[in-house]
Amino acid sequence: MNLKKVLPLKHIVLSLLSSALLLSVVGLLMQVKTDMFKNVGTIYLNLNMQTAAANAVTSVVTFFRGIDTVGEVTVLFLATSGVALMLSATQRTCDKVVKQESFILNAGSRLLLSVIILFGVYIIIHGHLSPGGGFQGGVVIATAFLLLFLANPNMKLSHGILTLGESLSGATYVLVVIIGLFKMNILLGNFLPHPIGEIGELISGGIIPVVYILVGIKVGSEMSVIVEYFVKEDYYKEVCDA
Amino acid sequence: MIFQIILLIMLAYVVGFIYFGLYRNITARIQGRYGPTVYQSFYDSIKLFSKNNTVSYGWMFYLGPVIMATGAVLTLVLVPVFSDSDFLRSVTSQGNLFVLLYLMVLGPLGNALAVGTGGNPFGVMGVVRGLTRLIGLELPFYIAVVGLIIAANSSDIVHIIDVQKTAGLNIINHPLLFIGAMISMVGFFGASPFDIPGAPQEVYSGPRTEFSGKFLALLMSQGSLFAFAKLVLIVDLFLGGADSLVMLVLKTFTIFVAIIFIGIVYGRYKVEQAVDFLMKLPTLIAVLGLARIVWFG
Amino acid sequence: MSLGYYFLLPVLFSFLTPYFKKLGSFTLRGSSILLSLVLFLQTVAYVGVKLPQISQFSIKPPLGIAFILDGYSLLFLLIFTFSALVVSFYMYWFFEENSGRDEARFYVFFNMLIAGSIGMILSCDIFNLYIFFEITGICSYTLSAFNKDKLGLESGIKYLIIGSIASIFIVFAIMLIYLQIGTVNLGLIAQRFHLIDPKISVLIVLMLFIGFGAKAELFPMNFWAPDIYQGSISSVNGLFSSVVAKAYLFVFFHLFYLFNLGSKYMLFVMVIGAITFLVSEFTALNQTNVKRLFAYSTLGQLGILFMALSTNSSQTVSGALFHLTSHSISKLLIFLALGILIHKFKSAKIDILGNFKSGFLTIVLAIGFLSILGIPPFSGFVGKILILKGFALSQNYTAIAFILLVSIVEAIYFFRLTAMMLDKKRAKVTVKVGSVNYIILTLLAVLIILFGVYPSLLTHYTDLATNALLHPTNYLNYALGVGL
Amino acid sequence: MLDFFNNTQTIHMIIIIGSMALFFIGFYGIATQKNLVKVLVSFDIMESALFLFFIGLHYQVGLVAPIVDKNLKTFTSMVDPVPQAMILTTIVIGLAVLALGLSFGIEYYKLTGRNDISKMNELRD
Amino acid sequence: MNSIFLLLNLLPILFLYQFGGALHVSLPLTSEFTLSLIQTPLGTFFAYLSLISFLLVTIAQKSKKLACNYYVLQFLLSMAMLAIVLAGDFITFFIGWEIMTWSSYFLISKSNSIDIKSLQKYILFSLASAFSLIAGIVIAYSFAHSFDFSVISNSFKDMPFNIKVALIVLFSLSFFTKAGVIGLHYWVVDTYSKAPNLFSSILSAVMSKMGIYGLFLVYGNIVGYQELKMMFGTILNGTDFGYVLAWIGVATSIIATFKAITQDEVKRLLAYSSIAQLGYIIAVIGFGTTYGVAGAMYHTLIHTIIKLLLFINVAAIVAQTGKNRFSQLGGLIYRTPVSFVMLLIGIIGLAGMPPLGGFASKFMMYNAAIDTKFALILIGMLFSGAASFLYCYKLVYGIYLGHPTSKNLETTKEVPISYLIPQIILALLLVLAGTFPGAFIKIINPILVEFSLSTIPYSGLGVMNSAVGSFNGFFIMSAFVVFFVLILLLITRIKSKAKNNLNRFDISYCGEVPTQDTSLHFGFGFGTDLYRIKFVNAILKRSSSSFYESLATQTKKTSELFSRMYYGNIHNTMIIILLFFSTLFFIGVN
Repeated sequence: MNLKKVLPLKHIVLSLLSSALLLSVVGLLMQVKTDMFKNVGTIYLNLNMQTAAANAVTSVVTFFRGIDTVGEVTVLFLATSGVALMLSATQRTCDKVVKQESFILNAGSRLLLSVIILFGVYIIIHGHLSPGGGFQGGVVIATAFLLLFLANPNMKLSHGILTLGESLSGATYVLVVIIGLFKMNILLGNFLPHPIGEIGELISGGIIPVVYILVGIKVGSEMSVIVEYFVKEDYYKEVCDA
Repeated sequence: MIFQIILLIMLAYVVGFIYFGLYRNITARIQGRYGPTVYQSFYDSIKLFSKNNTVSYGWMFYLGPVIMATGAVLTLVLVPVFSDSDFLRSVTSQGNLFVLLYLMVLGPLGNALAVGTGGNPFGVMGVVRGLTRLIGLELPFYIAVVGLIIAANSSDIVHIIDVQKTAGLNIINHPLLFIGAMISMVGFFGASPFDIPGAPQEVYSGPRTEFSGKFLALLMSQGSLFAFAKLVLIVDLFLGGADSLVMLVLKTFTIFVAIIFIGIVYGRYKVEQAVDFLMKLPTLIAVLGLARIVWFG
Repeated sequence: MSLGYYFLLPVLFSFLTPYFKKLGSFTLRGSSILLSLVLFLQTVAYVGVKLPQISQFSIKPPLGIAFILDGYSLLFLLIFTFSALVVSFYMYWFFEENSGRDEARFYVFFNMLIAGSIGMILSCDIFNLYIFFEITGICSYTLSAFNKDKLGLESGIKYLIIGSIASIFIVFAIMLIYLQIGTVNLGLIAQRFHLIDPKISVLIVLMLFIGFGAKAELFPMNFWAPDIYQGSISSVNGLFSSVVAKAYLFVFFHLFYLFNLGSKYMLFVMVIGAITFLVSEFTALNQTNVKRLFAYSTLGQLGILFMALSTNSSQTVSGALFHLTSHSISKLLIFLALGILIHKFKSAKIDILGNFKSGFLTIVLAIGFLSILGIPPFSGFVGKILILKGFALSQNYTAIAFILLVSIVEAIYFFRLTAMMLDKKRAKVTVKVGSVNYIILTLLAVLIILFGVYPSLLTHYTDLATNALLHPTNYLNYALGVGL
Repeated sequence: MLDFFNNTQTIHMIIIIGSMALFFIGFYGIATQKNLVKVLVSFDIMESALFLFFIGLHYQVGLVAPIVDKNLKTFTSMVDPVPQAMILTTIVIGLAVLALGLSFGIEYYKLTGRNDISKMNELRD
Repeated sequence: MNSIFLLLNLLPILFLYQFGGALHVSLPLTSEFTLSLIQTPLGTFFAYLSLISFLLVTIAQKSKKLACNYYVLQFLLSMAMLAIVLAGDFITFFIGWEIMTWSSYFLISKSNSIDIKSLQKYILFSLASAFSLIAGIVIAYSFAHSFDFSVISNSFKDMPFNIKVALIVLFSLSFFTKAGVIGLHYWVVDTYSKAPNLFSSILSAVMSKMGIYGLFLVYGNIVGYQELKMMFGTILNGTDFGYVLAWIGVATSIIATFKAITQDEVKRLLAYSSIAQLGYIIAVIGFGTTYGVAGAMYHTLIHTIIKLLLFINVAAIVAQTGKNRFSQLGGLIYRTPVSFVMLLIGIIGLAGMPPLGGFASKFMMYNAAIDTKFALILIGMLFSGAASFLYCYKLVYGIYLGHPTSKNLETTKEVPISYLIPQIILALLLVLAGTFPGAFIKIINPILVEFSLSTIPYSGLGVMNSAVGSFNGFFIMSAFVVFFVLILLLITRIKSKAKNNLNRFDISYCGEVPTQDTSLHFGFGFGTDLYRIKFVNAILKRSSSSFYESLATQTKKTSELFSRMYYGNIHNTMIIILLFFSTLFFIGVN
């Protein structure tokens, strides 16, 4: 009898340690007083009338902490590049075509595609008005392509268009940031007229919806690329192994 | 001065050879032989000077004995012979005890070079033995000399002699040093148990193997000069020097006889035994004497 | 001229890279060099300008995020942009020799690595800093896996795992900070940090320590570091050693002094630094792979820097910053020169690399080695003596003895390498150095000597940096938006 | 009974306990699991726990989402939008790292057929 | 190339001469460091010593085809040494010291016989020396707040006692390593013997003297002999400190002498001899008396001359024959007679025999020991001196005397003139130093004033005065020459038929007739029988190498132990990080 298997000492010790840590951290956090200082968020809420975006989270994401979002988009872009770097080379070498799985599945998914994309676009465009925004919408768009891939393994995305969308939206986003410097003497300044209409209307909030649309395009194309690579990875593995 | 030097050399030459003859004679008598006459060595040297030289190995072989003789002569003139006279005082004052200590080695070095040039294995063997012996042999003597220098606070021999006039003879004041120095002296005179370099029974003549004719004569002559100089030095250091020729001969002869008697009694050490021995008892004795001077003087 | 360009221009470049790629590899390489050159020139233009400089995003701090350039970050900015410039020239040669690599993506990650590192040192908002931390991280993971062979991927995975742990701790810390202080602006955090519950503050500091310490390769958390160096290409090693590690170190001490932690923490960091130094230098002795060897050497030097920077004495800190600069240059030189050799021999084993024959490479490598060892008249000496002098002034003889003793261990392997280079008995293979590399390496070597014989060139900036680090009043004012 | 749960203190307590429990499950996971995918999942669990923790602690009874609409014309008595914005960013970053990690893992698995992180030891002297 | 660097080497000499003791430059390096050069009598002495040595060695290098970088490094080395001896503050000193270290390292590495182990030994000991030096420097700085010699010297009295001791120990360790005190000499022999042959002369003659200069600087200038006396108290007529140092020096001298005797490689013998001779200097350097300083100084000069002479001589022979062992050489006397005479003069000087300079310096040192009543020290020195005759003879015999051991030795030609010129100059210097020892008193007196010691009375060029006796070098030399000539004349007057050009096989050889194949070069390996003497055996069988080897092994083991941690298991690394976090958490929070 293997004693090590019966008594996985490492696991026991680590679980005990985790529990001990859990208890003490919880004990510590219970004492936390959260209202010592006024949160910066409340100030943002007060300022939010000026930005004229109905969704305060959106104005924080795209405007008050807008550079975070630039970074975030960059992170996603880098991850996509990384995934592409890792997975693209092997996929090119294995270029077989497999049999169509099912016509109904294919047709149904195509039917659903437009609906899902439309929904994604709606989420993106209404990012400054309702919950949602560029990221969320982008991911929704990517799920449409996921569906497509699941239905039709031979499906291929046009990388040219995706890259174009991705690059242009990204570059425009950066340009928007820089234009702020020239127009408002502050980077990412809200140089577009705002509030143009009532808060809660579609065209309001200056650059905020513009930024979110750009983000949406970028995230949508990037996530689609990621999805394609991962889905196809699995698929090609099976094909190549066979 | 030149006259005095010549006189001194002649004196040393004669006395040295006579002592050497006496040495052979006394040894023989103790060993129950008759031995040669006292003047035999003297005659030998004269004879050798006039004999043909059969062998030469180039100029270094030629110069070696000359260097050795030069060292001996230089040593001789730098040792004050008479304590209260101005005899060669202007010469001896140019050197000191340390000069003498090192001059005593210069001569053998010259010889060793000549021997090396000759390339005879036995000669080299003798040289090597002699040099190895030196490690131990000089030690008690050095200690004694250092002790005396520190006691007198001077390395000037004349000063050491002068000190003995007031403070008493060093042999009485520092007997341990004297014993140490005497043991070394036995070796310096090539007497048993330290007669390792020559070692007549084993290597048939040690360093002198290849020498003959005038070179051998020169080596013999310088040997007697050197022996005389060493005796005078011991007399100067321990017996307060000699103020007249008679005293000089008396004192040197006493020392000489003492050395002979020590030498005859013992058999020869091997070289490492000799060094080992010399580093133990004589050194210890001398160091004790020295410690007395340094810490309690 | 705005600080934001340090981040925005590389981002713009990266987004547009697919189109540069289509215009041909020359354009791609050229544009990357141009980008590095522009950023470097911009940094040079900041030299002599009244500091600190600020560049705001969207809204005035403390509400908004801003990039603030003070003396401390200027020094690092100079190092980073200079390293980037040098490496981008070097990569021109590299891709000439190794065609068929995914050049465009490399330049994306390379430029974003620099941009992320610069972002970390410029940002005055800790959450923003975290994002740059992640950008740098992702670029480092991918760059270490860039070879896409077993070793590369292994190092990428390892780096990614460590990076994830670090980022989780940092996120946790940031969340606790926001919960307690209500903001993530560094100025306000610094102002209010001592007011919060000491137990929570310990937890926050601890988590930041683990997060940044693990990335800055401190002792019990640096077992992964040599693997990363071994798995990646040597110009990337140079960047890791002279840019990335330094950026994490920057943040570590920036926060350390902004939060104004007590002497207990200082002693702790000093001890940890000392252990890092000791263990790394001893471990380096046993290496046969040259990349691992210099990875350990980097760890060791970081150990010294941690020891010296945690003293809160301006003398020592100034010396440490000098040493840091000189170490960055030297390590860049060494890794780039080794890159040429590794390319030639297709191996990183010391025994094989020792067979090269090139007077030029021998000289520049020797200069690099001597500089790192702190031997005059090279720049490392000035750094080391300044550090020792600082310790001497605070009468910390233990640290002096420790540094000197371990330095001897360091000397063992450095001079083993030197002796191997000089060994005439080896079967020698002549290595030719291309003109671009010739210029780059000569430039680096000249800089090492220049800073060694005329340290005033650099001490001015290290003194500025020290002042800014230890007395961050101006920085805090800007971060709080006072007087903007 | 419902009143008891409709209390900010109580909600915070539950969230702390729950999220931290989740966090340390992830902690235990990364400490014990050797499969790369499981490790990455553990990281995600830890991150999720943090999101929960952060968002949860900024909820207070009576506050609503920070969005104005026809009924609510001013930005008052709303929850803090900053944590939500931060979490949004962190989620995306987590996603990016996860994707990258998985792609590394896939590629590594293709080359070696292994996904046990404790057996990744080709990088050694 | 050679001529250019010859001129370059000449320049600083002229430069120094031009300034004539008034050189004072300071160059701000940073706001904190200033490089300053000050010409003191002590520094000037060492500066000329090193510069002239370099000049002579460069002359000797004429016949070797050396690359430009060799000369550049050598020139750099000479400049570094100049910086050391003219330094007015510790930073300049240290920079010079380190440049000296690495430039010599690269020069040594240019040798064909060097191996990595020896190079490692050299550089690690040098760096240990440098690091010990820098430790001392910064500790001094922590009290004086300046690197300037004079400031540190002034504030030295106010330092706590343990700091004073620490400073003295650190500085001494550093300089002892350079000078090769026993125990710290592990690198010396390998380095000297494996370095390029001509460069060995620089190593032994000049570089080791930088250690001596450092000791003078620290004991004489920085600490001050008066302060040393006050710090440690007195024993007999000298200081406790001097006594301890003297024993270190004497032990070095004796042990190295015996080690030298047993060597077979020529340069190893010279290396050990160098250690032994520096042992004398170290023995008297701490006395703090006029004659101690003078003796050390004089022996520094003489040893430089002798070792340059001997190493150049040996280098020439090695270059000419390609052999570097006594067992492979021999019988060269009539092939290379000039070299032989030069070596002969060298070893007479080395053995310290009267007509030459070697005696004068030894006399000075012995007198210093008598002055302080350190009798056992003196005996130790005398003993080691006596033993040194063995290796002196071995040196001359093994190379030039006896029989040639191989065919090509019988056809060897005289060494090139460029080797001989420096040797002749040095031999002349040695003869002059022995003939006019009084001239040295003139050189030494300003240095004694610098150390605030009483000066030595000067009474003529030929006379060497001391507290306990004097001798007239001029007289002894002339007497020697006169007697030599007279006896030579006498012996040549005696006509005898001497067969010159005798075949070397015509020797008495136990009745055998030796032939070409008979091995006749006996005695080159003497000294090996010294193992049979208990005392000497005790010295010879011990070696510092076992200590350092075990140190190296321990280091390697530690390294392996630490390497195991970097095994590369990321899973364990994660666990360690988490455990580290937990530990710190529990410690920090509770």
